[in-house]
Amino acid sequence: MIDTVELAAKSPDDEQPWAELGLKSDEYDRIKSILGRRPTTAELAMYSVMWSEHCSYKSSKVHLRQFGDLPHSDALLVGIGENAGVVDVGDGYAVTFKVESHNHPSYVEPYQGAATGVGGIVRDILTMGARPIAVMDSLRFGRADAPDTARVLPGVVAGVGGYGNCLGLPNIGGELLFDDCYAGNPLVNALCVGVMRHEDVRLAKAEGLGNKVILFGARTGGDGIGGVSVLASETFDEHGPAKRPSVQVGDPFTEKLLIEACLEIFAADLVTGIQDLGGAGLSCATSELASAGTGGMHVDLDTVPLRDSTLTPAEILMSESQERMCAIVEPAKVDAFLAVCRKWDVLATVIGEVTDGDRLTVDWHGERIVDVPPRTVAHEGPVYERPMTRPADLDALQADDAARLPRPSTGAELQAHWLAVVSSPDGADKTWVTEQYDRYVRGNTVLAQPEDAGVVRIDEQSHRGIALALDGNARYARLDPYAGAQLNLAEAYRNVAVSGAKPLAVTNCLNFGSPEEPEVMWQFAEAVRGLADGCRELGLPVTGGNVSLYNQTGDVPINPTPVIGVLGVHEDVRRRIPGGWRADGETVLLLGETRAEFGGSAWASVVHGHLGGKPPVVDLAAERRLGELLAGLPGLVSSAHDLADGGLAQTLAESALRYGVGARLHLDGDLFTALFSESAARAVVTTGDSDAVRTAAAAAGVPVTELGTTGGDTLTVDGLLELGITELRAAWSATLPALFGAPEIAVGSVPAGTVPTS
Amino acid sequence: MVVDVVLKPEISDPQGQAVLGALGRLGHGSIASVRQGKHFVLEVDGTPDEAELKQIGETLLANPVIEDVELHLSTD
Amino acid sequence: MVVDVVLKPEISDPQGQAVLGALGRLGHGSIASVRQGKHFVLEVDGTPDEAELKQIGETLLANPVIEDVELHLSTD
Amino acid sequence: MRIGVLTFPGSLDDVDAARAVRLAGGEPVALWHADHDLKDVDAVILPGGFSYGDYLRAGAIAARAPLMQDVVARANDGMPVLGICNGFQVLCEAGLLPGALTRNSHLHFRNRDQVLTVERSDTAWTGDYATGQRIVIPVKNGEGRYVAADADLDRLEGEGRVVFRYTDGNPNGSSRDIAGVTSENGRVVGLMPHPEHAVEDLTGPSTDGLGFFTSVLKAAVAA
Ligand SMILES: Nc1ncnc2c1ncn2[C@@H]1O[C@H](COP(=O)(O)OP(=O)(O)O)[C@@H](O)[C@H]1O
Ligand SMILES: [Mg+2]
Repeated sequence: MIDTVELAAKSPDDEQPWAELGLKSDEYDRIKSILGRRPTTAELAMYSVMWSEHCSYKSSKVHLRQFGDLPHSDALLVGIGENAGVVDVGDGYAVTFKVESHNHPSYVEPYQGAATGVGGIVRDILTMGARPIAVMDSLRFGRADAPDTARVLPGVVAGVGGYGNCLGLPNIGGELLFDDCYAGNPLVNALCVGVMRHEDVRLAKAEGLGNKVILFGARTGGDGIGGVSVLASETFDEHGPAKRPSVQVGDPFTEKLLIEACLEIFAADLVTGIQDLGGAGLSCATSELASAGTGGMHVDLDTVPLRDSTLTPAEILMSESQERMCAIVEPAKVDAFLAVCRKWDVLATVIGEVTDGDRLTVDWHGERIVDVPPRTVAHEGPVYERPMTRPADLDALQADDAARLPRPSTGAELQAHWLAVVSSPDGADKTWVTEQYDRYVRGNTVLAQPEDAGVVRIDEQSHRGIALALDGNARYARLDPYAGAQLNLAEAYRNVAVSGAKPLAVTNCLNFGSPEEPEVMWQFAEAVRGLADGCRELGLPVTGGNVSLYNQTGDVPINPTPVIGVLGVHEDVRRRIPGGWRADGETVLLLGETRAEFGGSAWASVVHGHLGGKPPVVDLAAERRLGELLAGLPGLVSSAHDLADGGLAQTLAESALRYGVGARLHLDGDLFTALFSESAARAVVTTGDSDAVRTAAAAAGVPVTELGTTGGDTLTVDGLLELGITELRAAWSATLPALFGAPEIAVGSVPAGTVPTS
Repeated sequence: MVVDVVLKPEISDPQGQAVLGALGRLGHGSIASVRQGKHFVLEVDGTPDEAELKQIGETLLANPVIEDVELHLSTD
Repeated sequence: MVVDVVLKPEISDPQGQAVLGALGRLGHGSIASVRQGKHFVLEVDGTPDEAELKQIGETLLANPVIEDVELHLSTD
Repeated sequence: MRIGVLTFPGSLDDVDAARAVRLAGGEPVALWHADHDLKDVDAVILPGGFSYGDYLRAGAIAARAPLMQDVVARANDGMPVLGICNGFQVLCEAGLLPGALTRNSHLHFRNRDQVLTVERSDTAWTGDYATGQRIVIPVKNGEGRYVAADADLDRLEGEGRVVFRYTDGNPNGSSRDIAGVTSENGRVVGLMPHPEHAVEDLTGPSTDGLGFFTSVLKAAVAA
């Protein structure tokens, strides 16, 4: 028996499972007062998914407003609120980019969770009217040698690769880091970037009385039902009730067809509004489209093509089946729209139309099962100002200064610590992961991993291009979330700048524990405040992002992990600066100032298993000076590599290993500080004209230290140590293959149905 | 022992869909549906321990979140 | 109809070997060999035409250069 | 010189193949799988990608596309055809080239810059190389392990139909390090690595791949 609007009005006292659906009693009461009656089952399903933390941002909204309040930026064409922000990158080109999490699904089913994470963010970018041109992935796992990491990591990597490769999107970079805090809660953050002409920007709104609502792409099935409210807002607790939420299965082939069909549809100007179906499926797409438009919307649910005929209307509304989109199309253009879909073998169905008035109505078997004001579903959900407290342990943590840890003193000890840092899972060669990703497809990848930033050409004639980096050091954020978020912003900014690009805009994915814990909420608020203040100081807009809360195992939250993405523009990608040393006899210069800063450092973590003290000082003015200097250096320097985790030791090793060119260096002052401090706003460059670089640096106000000269097959520090490149490479490149390289580890990591591998 | 691993019926099977589409284009219109899974043939030394084999099938060869397992023990 | 496709014995099967390796690591030493193949379940409308099904199995579902096919017709 | 680039649903490197043709001085012509129209091209490239998602077997469904019938017919008359990666898989599935491509021995997709040795410089696609020349071009595949029965491999080797071999490491476990093979008449060539990704210094590891596209311009004239 279907629960209709009529029935709901007549049976106000029927019991409803609002609590099981994740609603609080006051939220349920609010729904009743909005509707003036109890909701129908289908309405309850819609409200519960749309008011979940994942869809409504109810705990984070009050903080995220700070991003919207940043000063106006001329580069920003579309700001926060749409599926992804849009930035002007010059010559009439617009770029849209966004990073999003798929953490919990990836823990449950690593391959599909990661794959559908990529699929989801790609649809967000497509929805803006852009052709997706590249992806990146930022990954966190528990200890590298933990058994569950061996279960999760191979599947996640295969899933990121399986989906992105099959879509024909080059993977141009990302992060792979390990820490105990992610053992029961890995992080999978995926970024997609797309490009279009200014005039091609599309928005998600339903306008125009009588316009048709077309659902296209995959059929709707029973997968991922309740994924939003259940998967994304509950903790994995061994002692709680076993939740085996249904997982979504990705079909990258269908998504590839959807991309091509959409781009043809955009080019022929066949849509007035468009929205992808992600979390909360049709509930989200219809209510958001209707809410953003001027009129209402009516949907006839019987017309939705199903994969499983036994689905209830509420399930159809909640289903998160992948690879679906929803478009608003003028009646006269419907035939042309359907013809493009037929060409690409994409199923497309008219399921409703834009109505006058301001209601979203849904019928099923001729009866009305939904009749709601769409804004109350999509945009006027609950908003919480959650209580916050500074973590009780923070003072003690900050007082436990890493500077007091025993330091290496002899050359042999320094060398051992150097090798330990660069061969640690965080510092080691990531090739085992990144070679599972296609970085060449589309033929425009100028730089990809292991470079600091990915660089993609967007115009083959003018050579205009973009640079992107993703960074998210959670150790710093644990020690000080305000500074940590700024340090991550600074690192991503620096990574883009060392490639020779001009930083332009910011996206972010905020991965935190439960917002219902006041200490987590404080960390979250501090990180947002830090990021907003940092963006203000650097003059960059935040174009969008994603929040992932409830990342915890039992009641232990992950370290706060704000992953920050920075987009930059290259007027001519031929002038990009690569990261590795290629030629002998060039002068190695360190730009920036080194202080004794070890709090949250890779050295403290790897050598002592220690996390304490304060993170490095944030000096965004210095970052800006460094960035502006680097932007003027192409032509003068032949390589540039930033300093971050692992300090100079890590950067020197990576620069030398890239092409197997060593260097002879002499470091003044305290050698340990020189090698392992993680002071920000620094980079190493090599040049054949050090006078010119010094002059430019002096003009920019950036300190320069000469470190030595490239060449030879060792990294030699005068009078102290000598590391053979071969030995260094052996240590650096053995780590991940030893942990994950055996074929038997891959067993079971790729499920039965969906194995695009070629 | 033969172990067949198939996606649970509620999980979408893009491979099966693609095969079905190809069959349609090739004129095999009488095929109404296709599901694709994995097929394992295991040879066991000595007498197989049924419980062990079941555990292998259900935990290693399949992911119970999305897949079902069928075991066919044969003694020959 | 059920169609099982396995690699010909002379073609090496790294997937099966990886499963065998994983089983060994997990202490299932009694498993002597593993081969991994594909498993298709086809539903046919009306009365199946055996010759047609055989052709589908042998020419589309398997690549005769490297794979062997077993067809199991069931009418239920 | 008109060089067709065939797009199947799920083809990905078609834009790259077209660019490579253009950089070599040819005219790329887009071909659509569902048409029966080869548009008067002088040669055809089957590009890389995941036609039909590589579901079932890589290349299996695309090999049965309508336009492939025309490609097979023209190839049998001597039109040059190049299959790159997924295109190679399609050619094997279509019976234009011997052998088959299977899951990599390490079970992973692998993308790396690969050294190849050119074993034959007298095919339609390799005329601008020297026999024995080493080239570096990207390889990227999950099902690139070339296999055939031993007797068939012996016969292929005997007939000199191995065009490329992996050198300094075999990225996928291919039998006898075979990276690419040719038809009896040397007009149809298939290989797993991607020459179209090595045509510009800016975006590739080398420009060693350009030779494929310049070679065919001459070979097609000669035909
Ligand atoms: N999961 C990943 N996906 C793609 N690229 C990655 C991934 N992990 C690391 N990389 C790449 O490896 C390189 C080194 O990583 P990392 O040392 O973390 O860089 P950085 O210190 O600049 O943040 C970078 O180019 C990065 O983009
Ligand atoms: Mg960096």
